[in-house]
Amino acid sequence: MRNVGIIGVGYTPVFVSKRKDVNIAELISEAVDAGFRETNLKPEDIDAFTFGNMQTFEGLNMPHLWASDHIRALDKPIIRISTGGTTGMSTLQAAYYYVASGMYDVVMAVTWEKHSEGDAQVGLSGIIIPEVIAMVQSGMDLAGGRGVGAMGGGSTGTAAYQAMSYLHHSGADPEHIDKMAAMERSNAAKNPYAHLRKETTVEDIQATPFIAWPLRYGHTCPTTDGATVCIVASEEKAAKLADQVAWITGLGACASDPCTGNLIEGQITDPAEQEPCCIASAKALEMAGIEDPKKEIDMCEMYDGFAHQSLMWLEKTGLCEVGEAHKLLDAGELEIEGRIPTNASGGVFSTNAIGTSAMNRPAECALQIMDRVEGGHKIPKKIKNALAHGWGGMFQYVTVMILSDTPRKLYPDGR
Amino acid sequence: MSESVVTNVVVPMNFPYNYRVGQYIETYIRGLGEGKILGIKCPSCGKVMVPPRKICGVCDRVMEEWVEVGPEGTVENYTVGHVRLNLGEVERLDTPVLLALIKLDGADSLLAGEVRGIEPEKLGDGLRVRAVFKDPAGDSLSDLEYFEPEK
Amino acid sequence: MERKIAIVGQAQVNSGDVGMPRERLLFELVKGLFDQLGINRHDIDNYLICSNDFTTGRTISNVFEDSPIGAYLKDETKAEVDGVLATTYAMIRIMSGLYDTSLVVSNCLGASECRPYLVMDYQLNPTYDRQLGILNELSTAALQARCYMDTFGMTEGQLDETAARLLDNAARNPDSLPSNSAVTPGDVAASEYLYEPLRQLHCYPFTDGACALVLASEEKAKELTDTPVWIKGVGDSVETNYLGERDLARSRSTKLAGERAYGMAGITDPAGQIDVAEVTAKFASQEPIITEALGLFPEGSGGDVADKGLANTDGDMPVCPSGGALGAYAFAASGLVRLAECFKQLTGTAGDTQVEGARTALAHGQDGFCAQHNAVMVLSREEV
Amino acid sequence: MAFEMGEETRQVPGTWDISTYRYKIEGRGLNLLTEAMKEGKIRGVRCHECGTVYVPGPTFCRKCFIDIDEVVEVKDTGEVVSYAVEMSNMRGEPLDEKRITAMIKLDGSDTWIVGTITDIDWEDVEVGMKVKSVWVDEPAGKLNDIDHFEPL
Repeated sequence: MRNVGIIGVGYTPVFVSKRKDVNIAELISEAVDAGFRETNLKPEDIDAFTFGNMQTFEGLNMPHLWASDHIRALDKPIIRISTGGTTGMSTLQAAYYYVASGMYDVVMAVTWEKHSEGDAQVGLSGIIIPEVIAMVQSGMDLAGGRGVGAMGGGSTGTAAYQAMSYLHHSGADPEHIDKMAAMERSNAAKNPYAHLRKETTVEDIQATPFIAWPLRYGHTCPTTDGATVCIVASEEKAAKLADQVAWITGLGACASDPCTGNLIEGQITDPAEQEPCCIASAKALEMAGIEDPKKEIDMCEMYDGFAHQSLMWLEKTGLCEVGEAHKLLDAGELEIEGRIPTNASGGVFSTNAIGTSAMNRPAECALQIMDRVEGGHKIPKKIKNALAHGWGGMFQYVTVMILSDTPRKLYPDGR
Repeated sequence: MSESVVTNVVVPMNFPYNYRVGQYIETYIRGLGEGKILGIKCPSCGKVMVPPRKICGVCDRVMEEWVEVGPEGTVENYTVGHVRLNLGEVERLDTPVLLALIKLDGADSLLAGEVRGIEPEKLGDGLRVRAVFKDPAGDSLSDLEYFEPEK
Repeated sequence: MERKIAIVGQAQVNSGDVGMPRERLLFELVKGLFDQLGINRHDIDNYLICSNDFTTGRTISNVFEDSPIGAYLKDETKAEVDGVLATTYAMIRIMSGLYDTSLVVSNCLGASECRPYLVMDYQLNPTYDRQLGILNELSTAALQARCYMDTFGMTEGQLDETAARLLDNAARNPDSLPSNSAVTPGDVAASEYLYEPLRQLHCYPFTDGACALVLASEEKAKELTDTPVWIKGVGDSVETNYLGERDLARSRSTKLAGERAYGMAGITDPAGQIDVAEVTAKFASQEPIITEALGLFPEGSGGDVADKGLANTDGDMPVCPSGGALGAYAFAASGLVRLAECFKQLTGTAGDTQVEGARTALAHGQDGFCAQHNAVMVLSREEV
Repeated sequence: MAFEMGEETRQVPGTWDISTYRYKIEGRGLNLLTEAMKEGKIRGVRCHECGTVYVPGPTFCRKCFIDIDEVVEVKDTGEVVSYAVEMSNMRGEPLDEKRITAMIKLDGSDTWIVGTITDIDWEDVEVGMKVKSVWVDEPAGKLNDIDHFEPL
């Protein structure tokens, strides 16, 4: 096995709700161009591509085939990865394996979403519509939502259940969700690549109506048009191609059963339990040789479609004890200047082009490690180790990546 | 062995999308409205491509030079369709439809188009055809309605 | 390759209507494979699903596929590509040294649940080709067939012979769709034209299919089976999406994919060194284009190969003794089936479709219109 | 930022027509449940190896990866695993009446179902609270034969 590092990140010039000027392939090409600019590489330097998005959000099957010219993948190997919300990091993990295996030396991971061409709510409901219809055939009462026949959760679905369960088990208050939301939106205001860029107060968040207690409108993420690429390279190549490399020192992925409640087959998983997160994180941390994540991880980027989630992920990834995340928030430790800056970028909560969402997490960590952050969300302290997290599916997939400023020490057996 | 019970479900829905065509197809469609077929020329290999797009993937160059091509061209490949696909289902046609890949004069790529006004057995490689535009123009891709044999 | 990787087991189902929900189909398939290898789900440390949201008809199609394949609380990911390429990715994950075993699973209910031609329509460039509605799965294949036949002088009769050979092979393969064993070139010629020169029997049949493979590192492979099939070389390549800029009579991306795989496997004389090839030709007309790009036959020899029976199971260069995609074709699963068929050939378990003495095999898979993206894997019984 | 978006370009339509699919859904667990509900009972399936009780019952155990078919009855009382209070509809308009829905783990089962809770002020609902099912007068084998849940 070989060490692998991120040597460059490319974003579309902006992440906004509607890019009316370009089509999908053109949008993706902007991030690819930025990746080439950042690394001074040319297409011939790239050995292979990995590519990911949520295809039903744009109604496009295998869009890498349409985009192959625009991303400069002609005559190259390319693989399409798609795992729901975790797609971005799964795509980057594929690039990691391609290089770690010794198969290729330099790989570009390409992710994107152009939400404005479809309807994310519709796309997401496309996961379980057949099951819902089967439930209706068995007497589920969609309109009235009575008894066991209730879909439940309101329009934020299972997220509201997750938030409530999290609050109960952690001892946090609903106001902590408001506070987290305000902090992340304010972080985003400093990040030129964030979508919702507005200095936001707790009062601003609290002025938004509840959708389903305990979640408000101000707790939900936007839908965004944008694309991101990450270029990874083997240790030998990376040293020549970048001054500072963001080394991928640990990674993990884990799946659980889908949180669909009473649909078709009973579900074991409580949406706030997130055992996959604990498993994936423990694996990644162990691989990275990190013994005390509370001390050794200097920053994190969590996948937070809803504002309560970063607090929950901090506990599930082992960056703090259960019940401690909201105390860290109160103490200011999660802020950009704090001990464990959490979503300095503003998170998925402020920028959500879904295919990129789980890749922007490690990308943001990499930019901080490489000292290439544009904007005021630059973390003032030296980042040695960072944790990036991705989440998706029906609340069931988690990916975790550890990025470091020095390469990983291989195990004695060479792994 | 556990027995499965199959519940058959049909979901009477379709999900709508709206695709932005981008500047290249936008310009192409506007050209069709004026009875012009516009190709795009790669600054590196010099090839003129129709339909146009932003990037020549072979040369890694952004293409910006517009070139009017056609409206005459030569059939380079063709097929006679005895069916059509309607939402993926095969429907037989009473009258065959003639499709061709056409090299428009001045272009280096082939453009797919329907050919009308000729017997199926006379359609063949090398046939000279000419684009027929919709009149009045409808401001869409189908303004280039079909091709017919050159008179 | 730094680490030797082998395929240690396969299971597949191909049916005109499998008659059970996808979840149950996957469970029975994978459970059966585990039982055959004497392992349980905890022996697999890396799960790879190869399926497609548009064949499954739902967003994030793997959401309901994890538990049925045993991936509950396991490392699972999804590649939405052809099965040969997905298997390549599974192999790469083991090569990284982080895993020892990998399960690759694919399914597509193309006969009973989705409409394969419509699924292909969703692949069209939505800003142009999909708006015009001229190009589709059948018309593009017909243009490709015409281009090859015109360029190299292959006749429709020779195309019928190619299809008949494949359908005849399929009839001997119990893992293929039940088909008419007495298919003759005349029967093919009597089937209706769709888009000329393609007739109904030149085209892949709609199939409910699923396939699973277990891959393992060298040490694990030897624990799990006495007959591991070693992966010697892999390669894939994509070409332009713009059909009007491609030479449809030849497959540039297959050629490049083959060269990569041959380079890794040390193959210098494909036709001489490969004993059997399982290629994904969705239409009979694609077989010569793909096999020629792979160097198994000289360029333009499709007519000759058909006339002389060179690709027959007992011919010089057996191609698709299983019947190939004309015997059963379930999108992504089909690439895995090609690998599974190679596995059967190399382990001497191919029954009536067995190529005598096969030691080295080639599997090929494709995605896109006119095979825009191709993947190749070279397999061998020889460890070194 | 320096970046200026280019000129707006036109939109063209597309569709993903899911009415073209003939979905096959596993109906065993639901049928078992709705048949039981005709008798005012709730039944699921138990894994004979790990003992996990699923309601509705699948055909295999996802933990043990084996076929399971041992039908078991569970109680119609349970515990609130989590809950939410719906306050606005899909369009963001406030609801006239707030609705409490909850994930409920029925006593004797290891999985949760979704149901509505009434007869309690929404601010008094708690995770871990005990609830009981309230059935319709004449159960007909439909999922809404249980009309709602009430605090026990």
